Amino acid sequence: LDDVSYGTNWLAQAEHGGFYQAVADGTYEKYGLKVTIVQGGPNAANRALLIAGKVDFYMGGQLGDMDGVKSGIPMVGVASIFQKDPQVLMAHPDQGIDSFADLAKADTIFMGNEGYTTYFEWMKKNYEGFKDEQYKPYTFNPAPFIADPKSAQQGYLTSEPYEIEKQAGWAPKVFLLADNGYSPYSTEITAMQKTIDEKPDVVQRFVDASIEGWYNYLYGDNTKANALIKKDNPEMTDGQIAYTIAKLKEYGIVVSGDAEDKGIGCMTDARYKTFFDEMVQIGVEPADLDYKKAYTTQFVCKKVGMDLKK
Amino acid sequence: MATPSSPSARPRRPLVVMENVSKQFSSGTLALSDMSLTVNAGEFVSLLGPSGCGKSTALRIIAGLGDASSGAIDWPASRINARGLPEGDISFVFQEPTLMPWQTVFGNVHLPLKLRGISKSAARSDILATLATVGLQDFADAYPRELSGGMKMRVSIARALVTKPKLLLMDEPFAALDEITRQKLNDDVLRLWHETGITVIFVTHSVYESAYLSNRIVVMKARPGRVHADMPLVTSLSRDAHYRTSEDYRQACETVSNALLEAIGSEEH
Amino acid sequence: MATPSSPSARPRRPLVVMENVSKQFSSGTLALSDMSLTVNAGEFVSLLGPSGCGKSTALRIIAGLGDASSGAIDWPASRINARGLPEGDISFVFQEPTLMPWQTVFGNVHLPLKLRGISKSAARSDILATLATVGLQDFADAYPRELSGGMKMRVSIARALVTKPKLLLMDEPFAALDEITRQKLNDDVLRLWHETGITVIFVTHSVYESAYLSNRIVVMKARPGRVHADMPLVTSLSRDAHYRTSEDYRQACETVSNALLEAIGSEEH
Amino acid sequence: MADTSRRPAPQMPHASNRGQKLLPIVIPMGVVAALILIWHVGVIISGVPPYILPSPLAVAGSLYKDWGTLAPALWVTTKITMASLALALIGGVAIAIFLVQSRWIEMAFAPITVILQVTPVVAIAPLILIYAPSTQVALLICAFLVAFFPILSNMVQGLKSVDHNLLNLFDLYGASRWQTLLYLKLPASLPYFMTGLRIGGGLALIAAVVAEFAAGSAGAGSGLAFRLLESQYRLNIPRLFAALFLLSCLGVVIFAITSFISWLALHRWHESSLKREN
Amino acid sequence: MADTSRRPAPQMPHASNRGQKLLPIVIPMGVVAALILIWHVGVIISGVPPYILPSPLAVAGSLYKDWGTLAPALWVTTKITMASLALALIGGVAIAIFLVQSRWIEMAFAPITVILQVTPVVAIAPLILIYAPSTQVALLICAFLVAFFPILSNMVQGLKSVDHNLLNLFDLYGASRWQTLLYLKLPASLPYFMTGLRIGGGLALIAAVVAEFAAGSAGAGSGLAFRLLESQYRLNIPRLFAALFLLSCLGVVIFAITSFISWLALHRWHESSLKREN
Ligand SMILES: Nc1ncnc2c1ncn2[C@@H]1O[C@H](COP(=O)(O)OP(=O)(O)OP(=O)(O)O)[C@@H](O)[C@H]1O
Ligand SMILES: Nc1ncnc2c1ncn2[C@@H]1O[C@H](COP(=O)(O)OP(=O)(O)OP(=O)(O)O)[C@@H](O)[C@H]1O
Ligand SMILES: [Mg+2]
Ligand SMILES: [Mg+2]
Repeated sequence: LDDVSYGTNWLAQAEHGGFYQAVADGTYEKYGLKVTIVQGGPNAANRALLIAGKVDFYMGGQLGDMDGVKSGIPMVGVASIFQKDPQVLMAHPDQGIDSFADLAKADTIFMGNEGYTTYFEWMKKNYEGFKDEQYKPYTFNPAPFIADPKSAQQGYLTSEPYEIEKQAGWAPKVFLLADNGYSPYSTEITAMQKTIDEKPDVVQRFVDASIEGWYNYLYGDNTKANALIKKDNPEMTDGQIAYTIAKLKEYGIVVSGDAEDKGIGCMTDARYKTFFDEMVQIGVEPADLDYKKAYTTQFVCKKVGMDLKK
Repeated sequence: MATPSSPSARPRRPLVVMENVSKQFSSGTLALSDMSLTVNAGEFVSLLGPSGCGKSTALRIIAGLGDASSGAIDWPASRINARGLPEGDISFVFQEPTLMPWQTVFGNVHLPLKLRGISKSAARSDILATLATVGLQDFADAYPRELSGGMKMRVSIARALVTKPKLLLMDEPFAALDEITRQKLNDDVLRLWHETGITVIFVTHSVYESAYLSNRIVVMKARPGRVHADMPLVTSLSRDAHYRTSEDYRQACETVSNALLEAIGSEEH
Repeated sequence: MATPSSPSARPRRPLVVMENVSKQFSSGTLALSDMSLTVNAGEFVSLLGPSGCGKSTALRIIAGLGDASSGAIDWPASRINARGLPEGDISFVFQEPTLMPWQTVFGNVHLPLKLRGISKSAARSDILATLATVGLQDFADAYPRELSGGMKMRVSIARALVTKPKLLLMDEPFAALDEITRQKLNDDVLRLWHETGITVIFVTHSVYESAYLSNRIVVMKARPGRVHADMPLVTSLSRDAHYRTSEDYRQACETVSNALLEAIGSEEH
Repeated sequence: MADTSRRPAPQMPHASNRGQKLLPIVIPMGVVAALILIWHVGVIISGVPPYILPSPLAVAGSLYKDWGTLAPALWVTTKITMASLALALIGGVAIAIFLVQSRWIEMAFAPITVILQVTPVVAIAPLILIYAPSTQVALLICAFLVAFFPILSNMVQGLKSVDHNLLNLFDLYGASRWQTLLYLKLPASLPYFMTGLRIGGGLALIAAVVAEFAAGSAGAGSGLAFRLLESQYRLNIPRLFAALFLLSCLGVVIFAITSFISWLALHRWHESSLKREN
Repeated sequence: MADTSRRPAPQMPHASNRGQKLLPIVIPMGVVAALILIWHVGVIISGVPPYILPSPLAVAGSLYKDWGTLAPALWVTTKITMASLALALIGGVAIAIFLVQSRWIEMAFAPITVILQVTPVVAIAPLILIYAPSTQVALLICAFLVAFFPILSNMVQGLKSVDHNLLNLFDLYGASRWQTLLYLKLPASLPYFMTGLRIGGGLALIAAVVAEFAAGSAGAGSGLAFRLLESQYRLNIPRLFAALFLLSCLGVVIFAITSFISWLALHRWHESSLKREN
């Protein structure tokens, strides 16, 4: 067995379900891999660990990989489990904010740093009325948003809306950025170029096994994976897991677009370029960036595991 | 108990009365035990006694610094303020110089005046004059750390004198001074006492000094501290260089010495 | 310059030589100017002079504390160590008690022994004996803050004596003590000197004390400090109570007093 | 107009000593209890929703209910705090001793300690994580960086504030550098050190929290900081406040202990802990 | 075996005074320069990739290239630091004075200050954000919470360490509470205050950074902390180090200024800043 470690971007949760599934049901072992999942978390530095070679794969995103190329870091996305980034913006239901564009009417938008420097730039370029004054930092505590009806807040499709509804008793309006034009690849498997060059078969096996894991997780028996998730993250509840899986399916986060016919994880040059061009347009990435170094399609779109989808 | 001469004829009113004052420190040391002492207005009382007998403690209690464990301090003829001290001016020369290290000599002497709201410039001439009395006119701008031991003590004396107090408490003020300076300051204090009629309580180890300066000498006994002998000292001679060679003076010295020897002897054996 | 008697007949070898030592503090004060002084082994030298004339400064420079601005200190007969001090024991009684407030009296006296690696228990009897000499046997466990001014000074004296030093520097050690204790300690130091042949440099303001104790008296002049008179004091009498009433003593006192008056007079006018 | 008056001695100064001994515990508890009451009443009157500011009752409930997760987290945080305090003490004192060896050394190295101090831990945590052999070590390094400076600063000031006369005394008796340090400089700087300790104790706790934020591991072995962030993320505000409450308690306990140590070390001799008797 | 020796006086102690004056600036600069050189050589020899540890040259390049964004951020951070230091000074000293008024007050309120101190700012920042009238105010509150405690602690210890003899003197002369505070307690506690100031200076900078993390402003008005996180997120490691470098510089400058103030206030009289002359 080859030892492989995979650093995620958050605590164990259903959004990582496929990977846990592959660990739990022996798919990785079947592919000759012994996989350790390194949980992320608030402020966790798993990306730095990837760069330093302390983990083999990391749950990256398209923008991050392109930033890597810009900084001369040979990070390469080899698969994108999520076709749509689950990033959302939420608003209070009774404030007359009915479309994404209406968010410009909010007095305040609570966003993390990343959001502010990326999709908020994009929003300012592509929609009318967004301005810097709206930004306030989001520290992963939704209370200020709940307290201020004239505010909006970033969130993760599968998390914040659920918590807010549970706690505050009302369901926020949810706008998926991906459905409104901002759609980077997300929940990628990112590796260093060195790994790809030296152990392409390990990469291929990890990608394939993970994809299988995801099909099994979404469409098969995922109890063992959920048990593993709850073991890694004792706070996780069944309700939350069920909600997440439902939302993943409802919004086609994992299976939509290219993934429908080429399999989970699929990335295409055309779509990659589309997003890159958007970023160039809003000034986040330089036009002369050799963005093709940030990903490779050699490991995906091979219809692996599609037969598992029932 | 020997008295060198009969008590002074003119009646004096008591200024401060210590009544059966005892002082036990929290460490357990009984510094004073049932000490009673009445000091009359206008007296110059010297307090003598073996080292550690409680002289400083007694002085501090009179000044209202540190409460007595039992007994009381009375100021029969004075209106007393919230702190239990008489209105009007008390000055204290502590046994240690007790200067503020962050102030110059001038600033240190200015302190009691500053506390009364007198500005530096208004007090300037007074302060400089007092500094001249103690021979420190050239050191007004020096900091305490730049002074010798005797000079520090002289700053402390200047600080006590600058307010022209009505009651002057001095705890071995001249011990660190050379004899010439000491005699000069002896005479200065004596002149002040004569001219202004202030009351002085003066702790010293020098029998000669006490006999030269005071009109009453109190000798204390140690552990626990209490009054051993209380001797008025009356002489018709004026206190000057001649007095030091007079028979009155010699006799006074002898009496005090004997009382002191008694106080210590009765203690040690 | 008067000498009360001819210099001692038996030749002495110089222990320490101050050669044209000047000391200017960074504040600008010239404390010593071209001071030269040779102290022979086995001498008991008293240093007198007006307050602030540089006695303490001179003592400190001899002890290697604070460098001279110019001039040099020689130890002609001693092997000196890295710090420029002779091997063997020097003790210093500073003008201020200089006790460690966090140590008891016992701990403070123990210090110089501790620095030589002698443990508390090994030093115990020596320390208690020395404390008894200064009359503090009952206060071994007290902290400095619980002592009177004189008691603190006595602790400092005990600390200096406990090492049985070969050279003893004392800066007004007895100024804060009552006369009886002072005389007792005078005699103790004198006995020590006689019995062990140590060298003593002794700063005092008391002409009587200097005349009683020393076999050489140096009178300093002030601002800048330098030697004004250097007087050997030879007498055939042994130093005891009788000596104090002797003509030799009276004469010595007078000579010293005159020298002192001269030193101060020439200064002030 | 003479007005006879006397200042009587206070009666029985040592009476009711037993009761007095407990006051330093009873009074702060009372004040804290009062604060909690105000909080409670405030929440009820203002009607602020529990997900913004829960009532003390809700917090107590969460404390009880989640004790199973909070207690181990508290224990983890306590351990990190103690370890980082110990590190900060050793490091702070050692560096301080090194710095005061000479003016040159101080000039040369003081800026480096400042740089260590002001560099935001969150920013260099990834670097530390990469090079530290284990997360635990990385955590301790982070915590140390946060907590050592106050101890260092106080210690430097304390070591430099030694009475020059006593230094002379030690010089005179030929004390070695080491003896002067051990018998003079260290005891003399105790009042400063104790202040540093009191600051350092609180800061070590913060350091443990910050370190966990910055370099913390998740899951079973995580401390209060992580529980806190997690509760916040899950909008479990009562539990967030329960975690905050535990942190505060830990802080107060550390403060009480350090204050007590300080009292023990100083009450026999230093002005700051002495009753004025004369 | 006598061995004649002499201890000559040092020659010309006041010579080359001009050169000496500059040493406190030259030496630390030299040391920092040496460190940078070691860093540079280390990077080259070890071949560590620039995205883990950039060479000083790359950082300098970024500093030059991104000066346009970094300079305003530096200015913002400087302003917040100064404001929070000022707040911490005023607050710390005022609370310290309040606390030492009586043993009761100290017992009752010291725990509250500790609670304020140990409560992690990141955790209560949202609450502060909700109730503070503006982000700017929230920021200052956060920064204050981080920075005030060392100043408070040092000040309390300083105020309590006043020589009892001097207190007696002031009592004797009938000084009012206010006078005793102004003329005795405050000057006497300067050495402690100055230590607090030096710690507080560094901590105010950290506080500004933490506050910006927790409650910060964005965009044009954002400080170094934001730029730092942004660089980290965007993997622009040289710029991250450039921001760190600016933070360090700011910290060292603050330290130098506070040290100089401390020297100004103490060099005439306090042991810690005095040359030993006797
Ligand atoms: N703060 C204190 N705590 C405990 N004991 C003390 C304190 N201050 C003084 N004492 C004790 O009280 C006694 C009297 O002390 P005091 O200072 O009054 O003596 P004194 O007569 O002034 O002596 P001296 O002539 O040496 O100055 C001494 O035995 C001393 O040990
Ligand atoms: N640290 C210092 N800085 C500046 N000047 C000083 C310092 N120490 C002493 N002096 C000055 O040096 C002179 C001599 O001081 P020194 O202490 O030697 O006098 P002294 O003869 O011992 O006096 P005393 O009998 O009063 O103790 C004094 O004028 C004093 O002001
Ligand atoms: Mg006394
Ligand atoms: Mg002197």
